[in-house]
Amino acid sequence: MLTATDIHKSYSGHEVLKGVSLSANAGDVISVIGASGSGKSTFLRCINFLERPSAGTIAIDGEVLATVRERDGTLRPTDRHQLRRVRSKLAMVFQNFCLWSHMSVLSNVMEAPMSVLGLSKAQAAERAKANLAKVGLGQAVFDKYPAHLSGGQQQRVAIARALSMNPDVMLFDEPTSALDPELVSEVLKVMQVLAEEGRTMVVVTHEMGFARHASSRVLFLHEGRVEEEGTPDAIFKDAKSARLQQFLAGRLKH
Amino acid sequence: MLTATDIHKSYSGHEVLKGVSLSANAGDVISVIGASGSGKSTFLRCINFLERPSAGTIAIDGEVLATVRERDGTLRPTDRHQLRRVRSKLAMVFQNFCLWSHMSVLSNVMEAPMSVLGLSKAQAAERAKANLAKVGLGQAVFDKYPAHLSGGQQQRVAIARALSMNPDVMLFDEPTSALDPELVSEVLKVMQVLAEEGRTMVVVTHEMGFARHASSRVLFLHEGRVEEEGTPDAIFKDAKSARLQQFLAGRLKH
Amino acid sequence: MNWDVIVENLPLYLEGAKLTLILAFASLGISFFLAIPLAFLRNSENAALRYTVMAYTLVFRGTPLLVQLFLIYFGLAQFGLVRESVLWPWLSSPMVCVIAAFVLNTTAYSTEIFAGGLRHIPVGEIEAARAYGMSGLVQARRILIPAMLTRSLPLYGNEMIMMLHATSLASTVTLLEVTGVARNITLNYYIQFEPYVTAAAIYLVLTFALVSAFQLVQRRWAGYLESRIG
Amino acid sequence: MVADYAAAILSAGSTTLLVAVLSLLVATFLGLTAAFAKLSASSGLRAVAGIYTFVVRGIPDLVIMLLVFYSLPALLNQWIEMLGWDFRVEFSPTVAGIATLGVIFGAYMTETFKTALQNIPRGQIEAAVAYGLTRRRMFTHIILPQLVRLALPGFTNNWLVLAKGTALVSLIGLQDVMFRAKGAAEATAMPFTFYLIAAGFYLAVTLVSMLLLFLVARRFDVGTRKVLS
Amino acid sequence: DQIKIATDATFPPFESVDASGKVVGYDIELMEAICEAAKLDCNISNAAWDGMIPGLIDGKYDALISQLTVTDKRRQVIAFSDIYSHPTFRFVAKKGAGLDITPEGLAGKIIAVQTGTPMDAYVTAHFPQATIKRYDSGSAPYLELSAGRADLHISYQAQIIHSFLKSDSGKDFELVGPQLTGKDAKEFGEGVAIAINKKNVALVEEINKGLAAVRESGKLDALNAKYFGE
Ligand SMILES: Nc1ncnc2c1ncn2[C@@H]1O[C@H](COP(=O)(O)OP(=O)(O)OP(=O)(O)O)[C@@H](O)[C@H]1O
Ligand SMILES: Nc1ncnc2c1ncn2[C@@H]1O[C@H](COP(=O)(O)OP(=O)(O)OP(=O)(O)O)[C@@H](O)[C@H]1O
Ligand SMILES: [Mg+2]
Ligand SMILES: [Mg+2]
Repeated sequence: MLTATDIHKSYSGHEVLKGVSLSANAGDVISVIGASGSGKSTFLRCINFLERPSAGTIAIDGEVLATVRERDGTLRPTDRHQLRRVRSKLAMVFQNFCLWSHMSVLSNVMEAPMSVLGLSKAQAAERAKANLAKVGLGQAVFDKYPAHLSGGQQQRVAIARALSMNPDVMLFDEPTSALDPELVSEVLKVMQVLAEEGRTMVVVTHEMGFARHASSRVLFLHEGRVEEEGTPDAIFKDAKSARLQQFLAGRLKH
Repeated sequence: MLTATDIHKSYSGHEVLKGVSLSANAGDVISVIGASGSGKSTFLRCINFLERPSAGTIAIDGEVLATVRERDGTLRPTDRHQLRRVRSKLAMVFQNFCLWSHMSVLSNVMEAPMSVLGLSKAQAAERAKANLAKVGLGQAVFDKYPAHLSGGQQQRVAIARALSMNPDVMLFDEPTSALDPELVSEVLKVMQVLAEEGRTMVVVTHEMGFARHASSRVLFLHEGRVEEEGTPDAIFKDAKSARLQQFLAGRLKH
Repeated sequence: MNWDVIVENLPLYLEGAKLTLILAFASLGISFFLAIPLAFLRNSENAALRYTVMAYTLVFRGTPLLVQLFLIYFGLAQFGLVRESVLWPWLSSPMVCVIAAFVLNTTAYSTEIFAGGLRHIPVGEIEAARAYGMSGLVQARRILIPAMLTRSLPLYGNEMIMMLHATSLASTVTLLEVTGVARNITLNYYIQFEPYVTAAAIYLVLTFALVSAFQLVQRRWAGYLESRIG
Repeated sequence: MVADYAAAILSAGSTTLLVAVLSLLVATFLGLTAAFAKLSASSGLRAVAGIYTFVVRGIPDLVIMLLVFYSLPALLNQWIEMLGWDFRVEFSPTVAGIATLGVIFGAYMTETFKTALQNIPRGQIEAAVAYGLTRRRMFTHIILPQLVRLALPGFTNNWLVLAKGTALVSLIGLQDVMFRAKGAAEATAMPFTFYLIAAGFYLAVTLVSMLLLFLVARRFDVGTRKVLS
Repeated sequence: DQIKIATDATFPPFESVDASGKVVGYDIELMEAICEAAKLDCNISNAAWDGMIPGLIDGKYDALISQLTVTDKRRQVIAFSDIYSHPTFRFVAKKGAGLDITPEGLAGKIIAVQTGTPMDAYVTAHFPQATIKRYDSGSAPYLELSAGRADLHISYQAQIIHSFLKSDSGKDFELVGPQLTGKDAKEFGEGVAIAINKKNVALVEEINKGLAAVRESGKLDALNAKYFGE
């Protein structure tokens, strides 16, 4: 469904990703873990071209995104329409929610389906309400503005916004790390439900509980490389590399 | 050395402190613990009249602070000079450090001894350097501005600033709660050293480890009252009130 | 092109530039010391004081400087009482009137800028000063005023540039600063391009010098506000 | 007679307001253009916009006005004559006034809009990119509404300064409030009276604008939260 | 084509702005009569004094009527119509000031004049020891005179009498010194005429024709009587 092959990325000479690959089939939930600065976010952002990688290919449903190398060494997508189509199939959920602050909750969820997928207002509203219900938000919040919601509610709206694109793959970048500890669980619960529903998801996370219990595969990134990859059991019970063992030991102490 | 007797405080009709007393002898380290909103900060701020209590007396070294009741029901100190003298004996360390951001580290520590105690520039500098050394900060930070230091360094500067007043009693209001977990320990270490040196300290804290191991007495506040008071052992191993047991149970789970 | 005329009159421009600088710095210098106490009154707990200062800044920020200048220079002379008063020897001088108008105007702006800076000082820093037993005067002198001024620097820098430019209005009441010199040349030589372009160039140079000096000050005194960690 | 002159002064208020409003439109347009230029990836555009704001903000308003009204046409006409063409450029005081105030305040607006653009949370724009919104849709639906809210305080301030700045147009002979006040002051030898009337007019414009813009700001503040102290 | 004619309407009774903002006065009526006689479509507008002659040179205006005296310096850059009047110039000062109108007598005295006028040129040349204050408008010197900021003002005798001495604010003032004309000092020029762009020879002729017609028809005498007759 989604394959990213040998992604490289440099920031002004410094190589942050040194060839990271990932392939997700329908229904896969892939957790990406790793120390801060290991390149997790950069990798995720390269997948939908929020950052331009310096090498590698992205394919979705077998369609390879056409790119050309720019003079500054980055890959530029050549076909705007293809890029938009691909992006609309990859719905991203951000760490800081990034809801549009001047729009009500309902408008936030309706905006992209209307303007990108071309849904009518009524269709978009129907879909938005269904998805808000799925993340546990009712009528009461429809007309509120993001700033008037708790962090957990905001992140659930952001998930509903992503769901409303009917995406092939959902990308999560540390969706709970900007939340107060009490609010983390409400978002994790929603994600767990999505995982059980068979959604294809790529999740960058620091929540080892989620990685362990909800994902089908785990990628451990270290200094821009996939250091280890496997089932949750293989990763958490049977870590091979010294780095992963060290990382897990540090993590679990917390 | 310091006695606060039957301190009351209301905010627009709502009584936040309902008669809290505390007496600290030379060398005492008193930890004040309690749930959020129980009135710990308010009590500490009443001690040096950053808030005006509605009733009660503060005495330091046997000298009672003269006050008069205002029309709005608060106590106003009648003698400015006495108030200033008392405050200079009670050095406060704030949760958010509250260093003067337009002054270098050295100036921050030298300022009050010069302008309040009347030390010469040379004397103040000497004292400042000694106290900065005591909290583990060397020459390298002297000319930096607070904004260019880590939180732990800032709090240590704030402690040095308090120490430089040669105060009779040091007041701490959750000195570590604005710090990242990694930085907490460096500040706690400094406080532990001060406690062992025999400084008189009143410490509002959420760090049960500190309360347990470094203090000579613990006060448990609950809804504006001293619910329980005693040695660390009596409080932590042998809690009497149900409230305290509940508080400790909740706390320790964390 | 008639650049000979300009070259011939360069000494006049120099005199003009001198007057421009005198007017700007005299006005800014006086207003600086008025605006500091006014900024405190602007934030005073006493509502009467607060509103009085607010009314003053509103009126002087709400009307054009040119009107203020004409009111003081031409307007006051309408009243016999003023003309016979002891102040008249002063008020009859265009220099005094111009500086008075400029000071009243820029003080209003500076007061608001400083008052804003004062409000932006973190409460904790003020509480810390109180908690260490500093007297009100010491707090003001050592903590509040330095923090207020450094926080106001960027806006105050703009105000200084605006004031430098506002001096061009002095030409309307016979003072021959840079713009006045340029106007006089147009009147005597019937050319319009060269004199004003020369004036513009002089202002650009003066502004550039002021901005550069200001950046130095900013770096030296307000560096602490930049690049905060976190 | 005082009443006649007072009426004449106030009736010129429409001229003053017209000049002010039209200049505001010019300034807004220039400001937006230059703000985007300053934030663009092209170093050429950035340089042009940078020179524009630097030069305009480095020269007094009055001098710019005299340059535009007197020097610029003089220069252009010399060139035109040299080329042997048979027409001439000239600005009426109204056009020169509007153009100058527009150009001057366009530079101030540039800074206002630039800061506002920079203050739109990057993540919200990234979210729009990530969901595949077209550039135009992103501009009209995500950037513009936030820009309006963020730029409003600075915009308000610029407008207040601009409204007063129109007084300078009297110095190149446009019959605005200030010009009439000057005429009345000199004709009747009662300068205080008539300049005070002019001052009252400008103060009223300021107060009414402040009130209106306060109402507008409240309208656009939906969805923001006051920071609790 | 419409003929664009400019005037500096700060010089009553020759040209000024009435309460409704219209330009009125002797010169305006004269110009209208000339245009009518010469069948010219004229548009008379108010312009700032400092931009008028350069504006004419540049072609912004086709002609100027503003009590402009014909001088050699002006003839170098602009053309003039036939002269239509020979003004008398006088000083005006406070009643009983006892001023001695000689270069030594006026040493240190303040003389107010409109910039760039023949009067300006005259006092500049003949009273080097006096302080000369220059204004952009013809009316401002009177404000200064009644305010006491200036000791003397020099202008057209008719203007002084009709716009100042007859008014309320002029009642404490009187004409002083000798009556001066172009014969007394070359700075005063040959007389007053309409200024026209040098290149526009045709317009000079048309205006001269119109002026002659107005003179012959007795309209000029009627105007003189209306404005200056006793
Ligand atoms: N825009 C940028 N310019 C330069 N370097 C960058 C940029 N963005 C990221 N980096 C660098 O790339 C490396 C990887 O960053 P990335 O954000 O992908 O890490 P991460 O694994 O997501 O870490 P975290 O868990 O802290 O979010 C870091 O060293 C970071 O400093
Ligand atoms: N300025 C104030 N105005 C009104 N109420 C206040 C004010 N300051 C504190 N309170 C109230 O007083 C009560 C006690 O507050 P206080 O800050 O002393 O609690 P605390 O024990 O320090 O809590 P925490 O652990 O969260 O710091 C709270 O209910 C608080 O809402
Ligand atoms: Mg990251
Ligand atoms: Mg507290």
